[in-house]
Amino acid sequence: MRLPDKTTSMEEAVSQIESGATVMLGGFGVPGTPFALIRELLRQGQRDLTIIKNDANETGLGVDHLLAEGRVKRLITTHIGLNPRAIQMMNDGEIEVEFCAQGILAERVRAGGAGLQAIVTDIGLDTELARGKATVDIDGKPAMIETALRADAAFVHAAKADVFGNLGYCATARNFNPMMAMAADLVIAEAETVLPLGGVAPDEVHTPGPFVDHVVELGELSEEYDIVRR
Amino acid sequence: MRLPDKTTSMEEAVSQIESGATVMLGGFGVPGTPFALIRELLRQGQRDLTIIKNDANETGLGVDHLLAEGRVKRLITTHIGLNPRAIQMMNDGEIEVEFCAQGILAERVRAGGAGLQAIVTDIGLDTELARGKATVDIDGKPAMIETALRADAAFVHAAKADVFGNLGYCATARNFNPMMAMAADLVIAEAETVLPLGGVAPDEVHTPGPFVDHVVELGELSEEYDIVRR
Amino acid sequence: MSGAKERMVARAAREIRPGMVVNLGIGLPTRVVNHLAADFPVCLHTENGLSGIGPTLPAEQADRNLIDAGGAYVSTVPGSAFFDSAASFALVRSGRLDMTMLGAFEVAQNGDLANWKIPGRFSPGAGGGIELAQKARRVLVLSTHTDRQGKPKLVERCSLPLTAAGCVDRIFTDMAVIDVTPEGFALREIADGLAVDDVIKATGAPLILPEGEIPVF
Amino acid sequence: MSGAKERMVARAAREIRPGMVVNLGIGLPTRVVNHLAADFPVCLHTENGLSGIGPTLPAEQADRNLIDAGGAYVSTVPGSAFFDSAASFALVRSGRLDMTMLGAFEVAQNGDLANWKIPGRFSPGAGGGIELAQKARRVLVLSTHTDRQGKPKLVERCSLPLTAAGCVDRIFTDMAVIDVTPEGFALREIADGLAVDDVIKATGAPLILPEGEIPVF
Repeated sequence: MRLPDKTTSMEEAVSQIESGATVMLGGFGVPGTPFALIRELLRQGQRDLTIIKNDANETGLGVDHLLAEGRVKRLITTHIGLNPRAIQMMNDGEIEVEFCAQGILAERVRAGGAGLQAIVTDIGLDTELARGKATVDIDGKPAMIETALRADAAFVHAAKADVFGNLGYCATARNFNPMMAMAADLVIAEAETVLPLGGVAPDEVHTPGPFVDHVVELGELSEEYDIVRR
Repeated sequence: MRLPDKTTSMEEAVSQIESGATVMLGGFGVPGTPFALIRELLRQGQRDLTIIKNDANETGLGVDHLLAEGRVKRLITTHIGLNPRAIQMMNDGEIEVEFCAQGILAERVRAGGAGLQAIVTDIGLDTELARGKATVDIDGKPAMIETALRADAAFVHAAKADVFGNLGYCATARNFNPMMAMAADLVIAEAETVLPLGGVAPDEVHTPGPFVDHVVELGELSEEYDIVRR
Repeated sequence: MSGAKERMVARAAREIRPGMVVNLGIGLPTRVVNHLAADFPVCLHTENGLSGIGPTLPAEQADRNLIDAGGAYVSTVPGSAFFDSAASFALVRSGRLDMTMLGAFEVAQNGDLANWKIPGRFSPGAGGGIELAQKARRVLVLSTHTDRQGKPKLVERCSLPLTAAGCVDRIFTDMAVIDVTPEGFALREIADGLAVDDVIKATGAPLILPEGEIPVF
Repeated sequence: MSGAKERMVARAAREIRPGMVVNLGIGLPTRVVNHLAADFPVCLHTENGLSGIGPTLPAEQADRNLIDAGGAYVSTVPGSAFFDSAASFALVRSGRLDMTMLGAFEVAQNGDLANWKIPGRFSPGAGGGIELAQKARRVLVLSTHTDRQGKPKLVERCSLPLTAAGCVDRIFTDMAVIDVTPEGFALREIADGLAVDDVIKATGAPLILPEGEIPVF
């Protein structure tokens, strides 16, 4: 037996996504955001997307391009404070925004990736995020049912990958990527370096290959990946 | 700022556990079972324990010693087929046994470690494991509420640790250890090698130090850790 | 192992398609690996936390930290990954396991599987079996056609506690290859040297026969 | 930063006990780190996935992959660990975060905190704030005593949407150190140069005064 090779061109991998799809995007701010895959989605023209991402990036970066081109119908997120366009579009009703507590977004995505139907949590019980959510009693205390999130596709950014799709992330660029890499029907990983089988040590794999459908090697990184100078 | 040193003697760490406590034990078969910590618990004499562990080890190994000495009141587990004493004691009513599906045990422990109240799953709906469990409807389909598990103490076995408690596991000795290292009020890690701060690379940490209370260095490994010759 | 059993295992191995992620249960299913070519592109998964299982090793070459879920000392291949039990079953439950091959005490004609408990006699717990049976995309059973007393294992309704309902897709026995269809058990192939009547007699539920010649394995 | 604000931050830093795991929120709380000695045993946590935050770096020394939750380019210390967002909040919710210091729009005398939304004006989402406020073992607020219009931030009841109910333990402002007690706000310390009446006037809820002399910071 040998492990299959999943390297694919960016164009081919992204072309499997249709308009109306739900797409998860890794990243917390710049680190871990799959900018190249987002650019390809922009180029191919898919519309009416539901985007699941921690944040909406900043002006001129990542998700902001999709927003500017009117490709996003709905955004499930935790904080969009660094993107004035996202806030404006939300206030003007041009996009629908669902806010989650940050760790609960991580857990809902993970639950989707773990084949669970939901998690039960007391986070946000005292807040308006609790509105409309079913509650159950656990050990005599109320808690909310937060349903699992899955997507048609997930874009993740890895520092390194082997051709089978074992992924390694770097520093705080890990963030939401490992959970999203579990939680979509089509998982596309862009990697700064693609190594042969055996290139990622088995004990150091962050996302095991069986979760990943396509591995895309990045060439030179665009300036979107750079340090943000404020 | 520097990170605190959590190295402790085995005796002192284990002495914080009282009779009647719930104790999680890592391991799947031999790999990852904290045999030395179990021996120390045996030596110190705590009784009426509730043990949470994937399995009951085999005759003469690990949990079997606690069973033989009558220290176990209750066992939450997935499969005890390799330990005839455990099966006998269960059938004779000498210990109470609660069976979980294996991945659901992992998720219940993880939920405890993640500060969630429960998970919702359809696993086992058609089986007798569903008996007595509350169900909810998620998207029109029934699913079970499986409550989170936490313990008074967790014993985990790591291949390496730094003095702050960052842990690295080896191969399939990882198994239940990472989740249990999150899910107890007192987490004691035995490590084959204890390194100074910086000895475990930040991207290669399997269990982050903030989850761990005590790090105990193992000397020469007892033969319980060896290859099982059948 | 008898010739028919060995041929059953070899036949089951041919169900594995290139690129699949496959979990082979303890017992007969584990032997399927012996019938896969060295360069066949497949990822074998074991639920205790490894994707990319390599050959089983004798004790003197074994790594004390590296076993499969059945306790065999296995090895890695280039591209293997280790992970914890939560991630391992996340993979199973979320649809990333293309196929599992499991043993059985009973399989019912509606696909119900019983393979973990015989009340009063064998109750060690289900381990990972429920999740494998309930969530693998394709569930194959490898089993002798009858138990040691000669009683059929393929039945109208399971009498033993279920592992999962309606989960079995195809059954490989020492006598036949049988599909679970909406109409019940359907005979697909027959072991060399047997007559259809032999299979019918050893099966505890109606058997839908194919039109034309029955392939032999 | 004014002298009183700087003293407030320095005073808050003294709340951190050796061995703690601490999350410092965006804004004023982040500055607390400047008042910790180089050998002080503490673990700073940032919710985007790092335990053991080291000094903030200028752009030319920064690592593009290494930021804190506020977007500052930080560094590691010996013993740092990186983890994903699920593990990061697992740590927060399961009681492993000994302390958090947060900013506030309003704090009520029962400990309710509002710091994430001003309806119609500021609604970027709560980020990780709800979990930090609801689950850190000790929640400290660092804030100016009044807002830019001079309106008290310490109030009888929050008028803004809550971040978490009854979560605040202690408040550090440029005027005072105030505890949230079952009986309401209790004045513990006062900024150098202020009279108790100044604090009472700037506080939107009754203030329990200590017996005897009030410590000055």
